[in-house]
Formats: sequence, structure tokens, C-alpha cells
Amino acid sequence: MHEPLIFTYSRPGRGAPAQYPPPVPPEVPEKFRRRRRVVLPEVSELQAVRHFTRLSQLNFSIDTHFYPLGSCTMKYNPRACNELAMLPQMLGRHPLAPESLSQGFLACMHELQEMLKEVTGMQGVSLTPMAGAQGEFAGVAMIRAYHQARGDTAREEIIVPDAAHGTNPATATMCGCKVIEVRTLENGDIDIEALKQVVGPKTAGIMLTNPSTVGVFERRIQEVASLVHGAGGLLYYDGANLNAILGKVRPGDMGFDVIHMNLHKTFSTPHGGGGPGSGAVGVGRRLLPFMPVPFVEREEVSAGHAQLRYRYRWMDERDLPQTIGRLSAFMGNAGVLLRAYVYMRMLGRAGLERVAEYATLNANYLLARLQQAGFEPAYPQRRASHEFIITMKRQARELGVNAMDFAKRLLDYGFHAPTTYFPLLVPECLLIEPTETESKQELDAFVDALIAIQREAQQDAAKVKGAPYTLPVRRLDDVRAAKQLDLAYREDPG
Amino acid sequence: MHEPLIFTYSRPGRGAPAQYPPPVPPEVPEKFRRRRRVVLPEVSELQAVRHFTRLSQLNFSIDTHFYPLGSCTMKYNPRACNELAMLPQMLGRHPLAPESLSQGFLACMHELQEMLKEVTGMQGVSLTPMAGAQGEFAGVAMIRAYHQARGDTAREEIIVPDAAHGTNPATATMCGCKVIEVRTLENGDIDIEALKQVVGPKTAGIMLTNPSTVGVFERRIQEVASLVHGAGGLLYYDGANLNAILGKVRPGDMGFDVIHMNLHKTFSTPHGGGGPGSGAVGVGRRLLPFMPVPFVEREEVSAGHAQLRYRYRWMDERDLPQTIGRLSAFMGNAGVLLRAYVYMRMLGRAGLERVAEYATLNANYLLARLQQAGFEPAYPQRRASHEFIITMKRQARELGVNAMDFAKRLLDYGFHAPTTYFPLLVPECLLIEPTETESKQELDAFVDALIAIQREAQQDAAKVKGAPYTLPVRRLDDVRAAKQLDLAYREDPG
Amino acid sequence: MPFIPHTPSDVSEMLAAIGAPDIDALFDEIPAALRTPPPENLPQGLTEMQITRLMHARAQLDGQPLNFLGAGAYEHHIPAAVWAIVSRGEFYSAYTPYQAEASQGTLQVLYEFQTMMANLTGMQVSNASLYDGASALAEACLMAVRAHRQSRSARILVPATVHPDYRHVARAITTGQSLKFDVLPYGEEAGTLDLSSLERYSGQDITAVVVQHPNFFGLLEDVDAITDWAHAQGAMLIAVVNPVSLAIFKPPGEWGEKGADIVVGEGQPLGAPLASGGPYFGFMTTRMEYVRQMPGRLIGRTLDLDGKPGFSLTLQAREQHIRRSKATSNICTNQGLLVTAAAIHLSLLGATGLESVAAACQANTSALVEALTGIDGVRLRFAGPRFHEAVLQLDRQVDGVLQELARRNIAGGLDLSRHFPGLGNALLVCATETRTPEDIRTYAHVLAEILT
Amino acid sequence: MPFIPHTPSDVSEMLAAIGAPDIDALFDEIPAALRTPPPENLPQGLTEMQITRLMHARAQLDGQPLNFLGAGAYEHHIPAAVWAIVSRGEFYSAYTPYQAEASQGTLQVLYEFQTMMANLTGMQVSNASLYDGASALAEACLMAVRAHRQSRSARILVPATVHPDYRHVARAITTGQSLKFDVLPYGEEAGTLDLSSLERYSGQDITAVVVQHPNFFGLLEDVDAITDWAHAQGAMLIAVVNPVSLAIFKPPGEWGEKGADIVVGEGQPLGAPLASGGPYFGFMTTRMEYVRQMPGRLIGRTLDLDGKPGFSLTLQAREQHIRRSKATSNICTNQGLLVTAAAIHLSLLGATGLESVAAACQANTSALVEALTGIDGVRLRFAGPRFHEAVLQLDRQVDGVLQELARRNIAGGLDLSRHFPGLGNALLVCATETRTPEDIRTYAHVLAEILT
Repeated sequence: MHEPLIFTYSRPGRGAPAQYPPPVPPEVPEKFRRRRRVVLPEVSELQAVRHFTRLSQLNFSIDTHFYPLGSCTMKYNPRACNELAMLPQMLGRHPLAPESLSQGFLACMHELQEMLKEVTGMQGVSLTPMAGAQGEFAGVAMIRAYHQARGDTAREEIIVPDAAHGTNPATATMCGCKVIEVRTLENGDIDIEALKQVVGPKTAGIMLTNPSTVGVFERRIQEVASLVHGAGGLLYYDGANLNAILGKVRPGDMGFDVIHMNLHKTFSTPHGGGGPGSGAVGVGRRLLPFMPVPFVEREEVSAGHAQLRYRYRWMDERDLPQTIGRLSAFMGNAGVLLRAYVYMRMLGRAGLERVAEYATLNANYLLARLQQAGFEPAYPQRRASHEFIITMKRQARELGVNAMDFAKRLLDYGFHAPTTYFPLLVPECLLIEPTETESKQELDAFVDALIAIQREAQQDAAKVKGAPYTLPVRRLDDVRAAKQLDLAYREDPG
Repeated sequence: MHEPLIFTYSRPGRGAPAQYPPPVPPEVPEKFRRRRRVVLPEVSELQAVRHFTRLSQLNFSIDTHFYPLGSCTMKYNPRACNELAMLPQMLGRHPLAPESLSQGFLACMHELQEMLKEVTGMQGVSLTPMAGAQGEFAGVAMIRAYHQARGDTAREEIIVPDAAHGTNPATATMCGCKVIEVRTLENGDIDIEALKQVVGPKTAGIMLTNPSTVGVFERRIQEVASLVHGAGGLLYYDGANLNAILGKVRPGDMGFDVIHMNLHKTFSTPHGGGGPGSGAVGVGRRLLPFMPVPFVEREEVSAGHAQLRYRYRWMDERDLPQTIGRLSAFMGNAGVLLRAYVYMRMLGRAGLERVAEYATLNANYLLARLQQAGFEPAYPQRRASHEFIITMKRQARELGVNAMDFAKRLLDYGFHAPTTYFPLLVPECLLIEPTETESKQELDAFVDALIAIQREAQQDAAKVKGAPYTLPVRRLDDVRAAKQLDLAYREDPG
Repeated sequence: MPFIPHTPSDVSEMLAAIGAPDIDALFDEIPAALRTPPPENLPQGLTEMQITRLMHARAQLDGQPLNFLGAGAYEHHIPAAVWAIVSRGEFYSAYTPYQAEASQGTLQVLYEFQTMMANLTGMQVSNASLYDGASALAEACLMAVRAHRQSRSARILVPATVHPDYRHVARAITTGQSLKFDVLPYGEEAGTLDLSSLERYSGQDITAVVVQHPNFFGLLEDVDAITDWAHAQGAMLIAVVNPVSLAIFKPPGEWGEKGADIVVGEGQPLGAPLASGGPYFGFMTTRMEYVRQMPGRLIGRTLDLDGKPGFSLTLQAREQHIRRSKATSNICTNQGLLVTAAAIHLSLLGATGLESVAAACQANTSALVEALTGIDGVRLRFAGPRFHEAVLQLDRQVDGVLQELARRNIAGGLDLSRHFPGLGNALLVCATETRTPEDIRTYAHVLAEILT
Repeated sequence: MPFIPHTPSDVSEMLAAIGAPDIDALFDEIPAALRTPPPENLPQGLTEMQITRLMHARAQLDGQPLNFLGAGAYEHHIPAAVWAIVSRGEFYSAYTPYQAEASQGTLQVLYEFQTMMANLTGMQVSNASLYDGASALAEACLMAVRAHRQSRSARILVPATVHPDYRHVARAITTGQSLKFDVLPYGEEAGTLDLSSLERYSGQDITAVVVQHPNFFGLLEDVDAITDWAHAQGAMLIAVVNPVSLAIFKPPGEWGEKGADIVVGEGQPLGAPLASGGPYFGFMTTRMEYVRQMPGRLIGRTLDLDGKPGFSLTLQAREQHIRRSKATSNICTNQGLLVTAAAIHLSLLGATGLESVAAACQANTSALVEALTGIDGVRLRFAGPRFHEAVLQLDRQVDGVLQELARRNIAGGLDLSRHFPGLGNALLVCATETRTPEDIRTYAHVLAEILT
């Protein structure tokens, strides 16, 4: 199960010439000319196909393994979404193509905007952010723009719970804000008293995930909202956990002013080995003038004008002079958006609500089973949302087998590991998110594996600490990786 | 690496309802109604995707492994062929669609016919046979029809070399002929003297592969041709090894009257785990009236008639009253034919000739390397064609490690095994066909593996005889499979 | 060089190892007189970019007409997951699982497929597929002759309601053998086998009776009666069935008192795109007692050296590569890739899905018949219960009407005048679950315009 | 239930294990007042068959116009093998390789990609990608401010010949920071940065100078001079480049005396389809000394417990999930799937292929310019050497001409009047290697008809 680097297959003069036009001499003035030929693999088409096919087999993925990576919503990515986003016309459309040759695509985008407004309770949606973090950026930037447009320029503080995703404080900083952390209570709710202490005239806003990163619903969200709004701040909703509440409760109704949605989580576009994602943003009334451009508007067409009822057009800086601007050269990850569109149309009204129901059922069932098996939940008194945390602090203390060891050993059992050591406030934690697309049998098998590993840990801790054994590599030396940086392959000279 | 049967994932009431219309009651009169619901898997879409994806990973294939399976021409299947044969319009075309809505497809088929005529030196080509064996059938059936049409009804014998593929005698029998075997000489050529003994007024024809199944070119082919033709018989060319001579010598020029081509070998359409293949047939002048239908004919279009120069149309029984008839409900494996068409167009004149050159270079190089390493060629005095035979009879005798053991151990080394124990006349043989798409490095690695296994066999024969060790299963009990037939899964009753 | 990895230095090293001066020397055993000059009439090679452009243009030339053709190939929805998985290199570019240990993926899929087909047809054993439905019928006839040791006649009764091209193929493929096919007429009113035509065969040596159900006209044959008659005569019963229909229709294994003996059919409706006629696959199931007479590949479940279950080709002694001239058939490959598609397709549909598809096809064809027979000059030819095909009678020659429909981008059905001149101006139409009410309205609207 | 595997009995067993009466009870911590009724305005679900039909119709509505648009997104041939492999579930449905041992496939591909991009740009180190070219420029500006410890001004000089939307994005993304962007004019005749405009910055504290090469007009900037000027001023040089052009152009690592400091660009031309603008990927390479200031994921090669080589995420201390508010960027995901495509694409093309593509693009654009400027009312605006884009001046408003071309199914280029009103009726056109002589003739023919 070892596959050499593609460069080791390379030989001068080898290639895949069916893939490029016959060579013609380029016309490059001497001073601009490349002197040494670029070093790229020179391999046959079969060698490339075989190499990358073999590499693919070294991965765990949703299509091959249960992948309960908390906070990442690793659910099934319906194949139709991929196929339909890759129709030749969809792949071939240039981003600057005339609107008259783009009505099919624009119609999809407009309907996606409308559906996302509906499920979140927001007033406007822009699809342009290319990832969750960029959606967060857009959200905080809009909050800043809002205050500044009102001349309320002192508001430079963004409040963030200590359990938040790292992107939240990083985004606030990137937007030039100061980050104020508030702590999470033992019961998983935010510390309202602490919040009261920090909220005030400098407050630009608060960034929350609800259900939160500790896997529970923030019950006092209405109080939080009125507290922050009362102080003149706005509420930002991190959509990472939207999967848990689809059709049950809407961020707009909770009082949020702006929200980003991870389409690659809730709306099941593929994670692609770490992207592309898509971080569409939704806004309430107050932030409508600040939305990032472009987005799609629909106009009724006067009767008689062909058989189409509507015409769709791009909205840009000219339409929205107060916009925070553009976040990508074109309109964001259009292909991802098409996949989300297809997914939402397939699920429809009832299907979207079922997402939250069965994701929550699976999480609570898994939690109950693990609790019965003696594993320790971080928030034993609480309902799980679509994910939950168990802590291995007892195992770490008593057996010397920590959360990472459990995680690595799970790989040998054929399960991708849950998220480890996040959120930071729970020691030795595993954040487990089964998603709605996994079956009870799969969950039962996962419980059985954890029980078996627990038993191994009691009988032979070293065995668990040495895991994994059955993967292409054993545990990797991350310290060496960081100290003896090897970030690119260089051929041995000579 | 064990994947349970799909049926074990099944639970009553589970399903993938995005894939079918909402249930409506069928209208079936009582006497025709199905009484018990059919037992099929009831699984979610993810379960099916995961199951079959995992199963795929249990296979060796060209895309993942060197696959030198002699006589099967396991070369790279260019991905473009698949993609272009699967354009929505190509997939959606009904086989009985009106010709006016089929000109694009028919143009491809006609050009394919013409190209195949050109590379084989034949006068007519019919693409309808769905596999090599059906092509063979068509060929022998045409030979029979030819003699019968001339009133030459006593010709019921088909001559077949002892080294021939099993399909040759099986086909002759299927066509109602008697099979007469002639032996192969020590040097790999056919025994012409023996042939003279059997050829005569009962001879319908002879079936030959050239280069032959023992991997050498039949040097006295012209003598064979004049002998058989002189006796009133016809010559049938089994195209299994056409890859070896593309652009170098044409069956038509060798004197063959009819030929089948394995498009999945020479023209690189995928083998698909054992099909679909395609066994297009080409014929000389004498057999033109007997070709299987349908095939495609081209007519010049009178000027002014649209911008198309030609119109294509189907030829059927009405055009060719002496045809041997139809071999499939429609026109054969059209999608396979499209893949072959794309392949031939990409290679073109020069590329097709290179196929034979580099396939032959690879085979002779591999043979030379193995010979130098002490392995015993079956025909040491001969050039290899695109494949060659080594015999393990010495290893079997001296070490107790036979050809099958070598083959199984090769799997552990990451190589698919060559063809074993075929042709039958060479004891303990491996028939090795590297194809032109493998690199020298890959061949060298294969030689290294055989040398290493040879060393293992000397040091620890049991180890080699126990192989494979690293695959999803170890050697399977074929006797049990045949004695305790288990050909379908039955749920345990109760 | 496209698809060839050799560098100039590779070539010279390799030639040196061989001891040959150049590549051409490797062809020195070919008699010089036979060597051909490079074929001038072959076109120059195209890059992938060029052939891509060409194929897109060819595809656009044909377009995507609204399709109401059936007649043995049916437009069904195929889940996107099916071909995404089938196209994986590990399935696509593997070969026949001769090395079982390195082919467990393909082997297990085939075993699962065999199980599904046995279940669907109500039979005990399925092979791993044949080429297509028509050739499967030919193989079934040959198999019946082998299996039916008491019968000497090799006489097979085939109703005219069996797909005409299946009958042609069966004749063509069995031509070298001594089989005799007797074609039985259909009832002028009913469009199904005229049972009274069987009477003249009473007491004769009949090897097998074939029945297609639903038949070529989409109508339901009296399969119980025909099966019982065949068995009463000592003949075997060969069923030709549409696999989708079996979700709602009684499977051949339950026809009559004893059930069919051999079941064949076209597998295309189970996950194969129309694709101009192939690749499709034929299926064949039978009783366990006839398994050794069955042609084609068979996969068995067995154990490995460690006692672990696994799959391998079995009963290979029937096959040509072992048995040569005494094999059950010359068949070598099956349609492995298509069968992989079918296994995935059936797994995604399940019983519920297949029933839904079958019922929707039925309902849509009824709606189509209603819409079209509402047009002056169109009437329904046969009134009996049907599956998803129907014969309409027009007031003029069908051919011209179809050409006019084609100009309007509709594939309107099959002109029956060639195969069934007795039916007059008859048109075979079909609407599967893929046809919407709007599609049907479009067809009716355009046809009405053409006919008035 | 689509995509949900639960049977009724699963649900009741699961609820029993939880001790909840029904699924709704699991939401009992949500304040009742907040619970929303089912969203009535969402459409009902569609089956895959229905959405397939709908999407095909939408796709056909847009068609496949003959494309002469570039402006940051380029129509290149993408080998069929690229997306066949990228679409494999193991790549498509995996996530960020947090569990390195279970993600060696993705990790090795990313490491190979990093190597290729470092080689292509002539730099020492590449990250594993950013979102797109425009946001990569924004990240590069932020990185320069972090990396350039001597500079306090955060002033960045940006020629007007940098893609206007890249400039907009850089402003939007850096809006919360104290960066100052000064836009430098281009020479009216040359269409490249007016070097004399740099003079007024001599001796000032400049953090970085940006240069796009080839620039937005397709023209070649005097990158050696600009790089040396920047370094002489103590400023960093940020290069924005087209990766295909680097097959034939001197890489940024060799610009001037010392080479560029940070190189970014749009990766789309390396295997990503046009696809309405994304997903694409941005790339970024730099000198080893700045690696810790670099945003985005980095893959390192290391050893496992047994001393066997393997790959893992490294220098994560820069990233938001560790460093939180002090991270180098808020970036979390990269564009892993697109980078996989790029690695395969570059492996299939190699140096020869990439050179051939670049040269063919150049030749085709020259042919296009020649054909179009042969029409009355069309002239070339800038004459200098270029890559695969050119500015044409028309004798009338461009917008109307483009609309007319669109009616004839031609995407004729980009109207520059909005971003560059000073250029008058200017049209930016592009012909990559995918345009044939016939395509160019067609465009010229239609344009001539429109203009006369």
C-alpha cells in the first residue's frame, strides 16, 4: 500500500501527447523567456491514471467508511448532485457569459437564494463566499459596515464563546476587530452573566453557533439576542451546525442578523479532501445594503416575450453601492452551488426537516449507547444536537490511553475517527457527529468498536497506543514534519 | 478487506426513494399478479454506494495494476473513449430511432467500418457481433453459407490447431461442423504435413490465429492459405492477436477470407470485469453477400441538401438477402463500438502501427530479460509476437512449485498473473502479454518479482505454494465450489 | 507517443537487451511479401481535444428527441450513482476473474447479481449473464435441446408475439444445428397467442415452447395455460420476460403448475442506457437440475485456505476454454460491466422501487393511449391488459407519420408494417416512467397536427 | 425517505434506547416560541429523475456558445482522465486530512501539487491552495504586511493593469486592516505599467508592489525592472501570474536580480472547467524564509513510527484552528479537489504539454487578432507582446455588439467600458488552444456582418 511519488515515474521524453496540441514555437521576447524547462512529471497517461487511482485508495471517505467527524457533517453526497452540476453546458459556461446565454444557470442560483432565505428566515442571501470562513468574513464585515454607515465607529469588539471554532476569532481579527471571549458554563450554555459584563457600546456583535460546538442547543438564545441588540450590537450565526435544526428553528427567528451556511455540510456538497466549500451568507433587513456582490435578481418579463416568465440578472456594485464588495473574481464556487441546489430540490420541504430529525436521532442514540457502555459524555444532562462530546479523561488518567489513541485505533476498526481535542475546553474529547445518512447498524458497529478498544486499552494499553497498524502508514512524526520541513520534492542532484 | 453481501445491509422498509416515482397501484389482473414481493436488497443510497465502492477496491485492474494476462491484451483504456461514448445524446439514442435523428451516430459507425477494413485488408465489415466468440460464430456461419450457396454441401469440417482458443472448436461445433485438430510443431508453426493429410473436399475451412496462441508468427501462412484454398476451403482469422501486427501485415493480405476483431483487445475498449466485448467481423469479396446485418452504408447527398455531404443508412435483410442474419436484437454493442471509434481516431495511421511495434518490443524485451534470469521460454528460437510463453516445468519438477504457485505469488507482489495453463500443449506455462502501454520500469519490476519468487521457491517452497497472503482471500477451494454449489444467497429461514 | 510510455533511451536499452538493431527487426519472421505499407487511407491521429470536439458535434447532430419507442429497449431513469461506480477503473478495466483472489470485487457483484435474478424470476439459479436478450433466447433453445434428453425432435414452438428480431436471432444462431422453429399465430382480436393453434401439436415430440410475456405488443399472454400445456406435452417452457415487469407480475417460476424451465430476457431495463442498442445484457435463470446444461459464466461461493468465504468461477467444465468443442456454448465473455450496473441499479431500487417503476410505466402508457386515441384517425388495436407498450392503428401509412414526428424531434414509435404486415398501419408506442404528462400532451398535440 | 436509512423499527428501537417518546422530543430544549412551522414556501421534493430532467432543460437553455472570453477564466482542454479520477468517491467525499494515516492519498497528492507549483513559479515553497486567484492576492497582501517587519506603512502599489476584480477583492478582504492600496496608471500606448509613475514613491516606505504578468490586457509587464525597483525600495514584490504562461515565460522566482517574494495566481487553467466561475483554486508560493507567514494548508513529508515515509499537515500553528485570533488567516479549507485535478492535469501535460498549450494559445490569439482587425471598424489597441488576450477597439459601443454576437451564439469577449472607461469602446478577446481556425473564421464572419 505504498505508492511512490509521481516524479519517480518520470523520464525525459515521456508524456501523454494525446492531451496537448503539437508543439509550435512560442513567441517570447528573449527577456521574458523561460530559460530552464519547468520540472513536471513526464509520464504516460496510464502511469498518471494508475498513480492517482492508487493514491485515492489510500483515503478513507464517506463513500467507503463511516466518517463521524464532529462539526464537519460528513453525510452522503448524492451522486446526482455531481452528475447534474457537470453537464457539459454547466461546465462550459464562462463566468462572464452574457446574461442572455445564462438564464438556466441564473434561474438555479436565484431559486437557491430563495430556498436558503426560507430555511434560515433571513431577508437576503448572497452565494458568493467560497468557504465557511469567507462567509464568516463577509458576515463580520457587514456588521462593521453597518455600524460605520451609521457613524457608530467605536464598535470594534466581537464577542466569541470560548468553545467557538477557530475561524470565529480569526475572522474577527481579520476584520480588524478585537476578540472578547466569554466562557461556556458547565451545562454547555453560554455564561449570560459573563456576557452582560462584556457587552456594551464597543460591542460590534457576537458570533454564535447554535447548537453550539459543544453539541447542545443554546437555550437562552433569546436573552442573548436581546442583550446584544439592546447594547446596539448585532448577532452573527455560524452555520456550521445548521444541519441540526433545519426546519425546526430558524436563525432569523432566533434573532440573528447575519448567518453563513456551510453548503458542504448542511447541503451535502462534497468536502473534496478539504474543499471546495461554499459559505453563502444570509442577512436580516438591516444588513441588506451591505451584502457581498454579485447575487441574482429576478424580473418579471412582460407577456409575449418568449415563453419564459422571468428574466434573471446579476446585481453588482452599481445596484448596491454600500456593498462590502467582492470576495472572489467571479461569483464564488458556482459548481458547489449547483450541487447544493440539486440537493435542496431533491429533499424539498419535508426532506430538509427530516435531515435535522434523523441527524439528531442518530446523535442521541449513539450518545445513549455509549453512555450505557460506560463512556463519559461531556454534558450528561443535555440532549445532544446532531453531535455530542465524550471525554476520555478517565481512560487517559487510569489507563494512559488518550482520546488520540482511541481515534487512531478506530481507524484499524474501519471507522474514520471523530474530531479530537475540539472544542478545547473539554479535556481528552471526541466530538462525534454521525449525520442522518448512517444506519442504526453502522452506529451499533461503531459502538462495538469503541467497546472493543476500551477492552484492549484495559488489557494491553500499548497496543492501542501503537495504533494504527493496518493503514498505509503508522503514526506519523509531526514534530519531525515541522522541524525538518520537507514541503516539496527535489530530485537528487547528480 | 471483507465486505458482507449487499443483502446483509437490507432491512424491510429501507430504500432509496429518490430513485423511483411515488408508488401507484399497478393494474394487474389477479391471475397475473405477483404474490410474494421479490426479495431484493432494501438499502439506502449510501449503503449501496459504499458497498459497491468497497467491492471495487477488491479488484486488480489495469487502472491499478500491471495486468499481463496473455491473449487478453490488457492495455490502457483511454478515459476519453468512455467519456465521449457517454455523452447524453449518445446514451439517450434509442436503437430504433429514425435515421434522420441518427446521422451523427451512424457516421461514427460507418467510419469505424471503413477504418477496420483498411487495417485488416478486408472488403466489408459488420460491427454487429457482441463478443469475440460471436464474431467467430459469424465467421464460420458465413463460411458455411458460402459453401451451401454454391451447393457445395459436403464441406462440414473445420480445421483447428491444437493450440487454438477454446472458442474456436466450440464455435465450429455450434455451427454444426466437425472439428479436425492439427498439431503444432516444436518450433511453434503449424504442422503443414499434418495439415495436408486432413485438408480435402470435406474441408469447410480452417481457423487460425496469427501470431498464434503460442506467441509466434505462423511463417508458412502463405502455404497454408494456398493449401486450404486449393482444396476449396476458406480461411478464418481469429483476431485475438491482431494487436501484434497492426500496420505491419494484414489478414486480408495473408489470404484470410474472414476475420473477427476483438475490439476490447486491439482497440482498447474496456474489458469490464469480463465484458462487454465486441467481435466485429471483416470479410473478403467472396463472403460479402453473407455478412450479418445490420451495418451502415453511406450515400452521397445531392448538393443543396443541407450542409451534410453524406447520408447514412442501415443495411438490413432486404438489402442483403443472403445474410446469415441478425446476431443481436439491435446492432450489437454500440457503446463499445463508439469507444473503439474514438480510440482509432485518436491513434490514427501512425499510432495504430506503433501499437504493434511497442507491444512487440515489450514482449521481446520481457522475454529476453526473463531468459537471462534463467526462465525457460517455450519457443526459445523464435521471436515473440506481442506475447510469449515461459514454462515452469523445471521448477515444478525440481522444487514442487508450479506455474499456478508462481501466478498466485505474483499477486502478493502487486502484479496480476499472466494467463496460466494455456495453451494446453505447453506444460506448466505462463502466457505473458505486457502490451504497448506498459513502461520499461514496470517490466523490470515484474522481472524482479519473478526472480524474487524463484528465490523464495528455492528457499521456502511452502511459502510460495501458500500464496497469496495479502489479498482479500487466500486460495479458494474450487472443488468445494463445484461440489457444494452455492450460486445464490438465500436468507436463513426463520 | 500517445499511450506509449517509451522514451528513446528506453527503446535503445530494450533493443540492446533483446539484441535487435531496431524495432522493425522484431517483425523479421513475417514473410517480406506480406508486409504492408502504412495504410494511407487511415486518417491522421487526433488529439483528445479534437476528438472531443468532433464527438460533441456528432452528438448534437442527433440531439435528444422525445422518445416513445420501446420494442425491446426502454428508457428508464438510471440513478447517477450506478455509472459513477461502474465507471470506476477497478470495475471498468478489470477482466474476467480468472485470478479469483485478485477479483473478489467483480466476483461478489456477480454472485449478488445471480441472487437478484434468481429471486426476480422465481427460479433457483442464474448465470452471470449472456450478451443480450435475443441471443439469450437462442442459447435457451440450444440449452433446451441439450437438457431435454427425452425429446429427439429439436422442435421449438415460438409464438409470433415473440419479438420478431429475437426470433430472427434465434434462427441465425442455431442455424448450424438441427433445430426446427414453428411459429404460432396470434389471435387477430386479442393480440396474444392463439391457444387453439397448439392443438395440432398435441401428442407430438416438442422440445420446448417459448412464450414472451408481456409479448411484443405489450400484452399479457396466458402463461399458466401455455406452461401447463407444454409440460403436459413433455415439452420444456422457455419464458422471455421483461425484468421490470416481474416486480408486479407473477414470476416465471410460478407459471402454471410447475413453472417455467428456462427464463431469459433483456437486462437493459436494469441500469443500461439505451445507447443505440448496447451494450446490454441477456439474463438466464433455470432450475438447479439443468445447471450443468446452462451456458455462460457461473459464480459460486466457497471457502479459502483459512476457511474464510470467497467467490470464484465454478462449473467451468461446461465452458469452451476447458471443454472446447464439447462446451455448452462458444460463449466466453459475459457482460460483466452491465451486470455490475444491474446489481447496483437493483440495489438502489429494491422491490418497492421496481414496483413503482413498473406501475408508473403502466399508468403512463395508459395515459398515452388515451391521449393518442383521442385523435381522429388513431385507434387502439388490442384491448387486453398490458404492461408498457401498445399497438395503435392509424388511418394512413405509419412511415410518413413517423418521419414527420422526427422532424418535430419526436421518436414516435415503431412502424409494425414490416414485421406484421397483417396489422395494416400499425404503430407500437411506449411510455415509461420517464414520460411526463406534458410529454404525452406534446406528442398528442403534434400528432393531431400531423394527422389533420 | 431519500438518503435516510431508518426503518420504522430502527426508529422505535433507537427512541427506546434514548428514552424519548418520539423524535420531536429530541428538540425539547429549543424554546417553544422559536419553533417554526414547516416552511411552506419551499418546494416539494423531486425525485432524481425529475431534477435530472429539470437540470438538462436548464443546461439546454444556456447552450454552449462559441467562447472568446478570458479575463481571468480560460477555456482549456481538460483530459477526460482528470475528472474521472477526481470524481472517485475516495477523493470526492473525503475531508481535510486531519487523520493523516487515513488520508495518505489526499496528502500525497497535495505534496505533489506543492512541488509542481514551486517548480512552475520558480519558488521554494507552495501552500496547498487558497480559494481563488483574487482572494489569493488579498492573502498575499496581508502576508506581505506580516512578513515585511521593517515596513510600517502597509502601503501596497497596484498597477491598474492588475485584473480589476482582483483589486476589488483585495480591497474588500483587507478592509478591516490598515492596508493602503495605491493604483498606478498604465501607459496609454503600451498598456503596461507606466514605470515613470513609480518615481514619486522613491524613498517612501512601501510594503509591497504587485505586478500581474501577463497583465489584464494580456500584455507583458517589464517584470525585471519592477522587481528590482521594488527591492531597491525595500518593498516586497508580489507576482500575479497565469500558470499556463509560466511554461514559456520566465518564472517569478527569476524576475530581476532576486526574484519575486510572493507569487499568487488563479489555478483554474490547470484542470478546472469554466463552470460559471468556480470552484477554482488560488495558488501561492514564496521563499522558504516566509513560510511561517504563509496562509493556508501545508503538507510535509515525514516518517512514521516504523521509519517509513508519509505525509501530514504541518506548521498548523499558523492556522486558525490552533492559533485562533492570532492565525495568519481565517482560511480553513483549501480547494483540495481542484488541486487534485491540477496535479493530475499537470502530470498528464508535463512540461512539453504545458508549453504546447501556452504556445497554441498565443498563436490562436494572434490569429484571432489578425482576423478581427481585418474588419472595418476594428483595430488593435496595444501592440506589445502578449500571451492569450488582446484589447480591440471598436467603432461603436461594445455592449450592443456583444448582445448581437450572443444572439448568434458567440460569447465575443469582455466589454471594458465599465472598468476602463478611458479606453473607449474596448473589447477584451481571448483564444485559447481550444479555438480552431474555423472558430476564428466564424467569429470574424459574424462580427463583420454585425459591424456592416
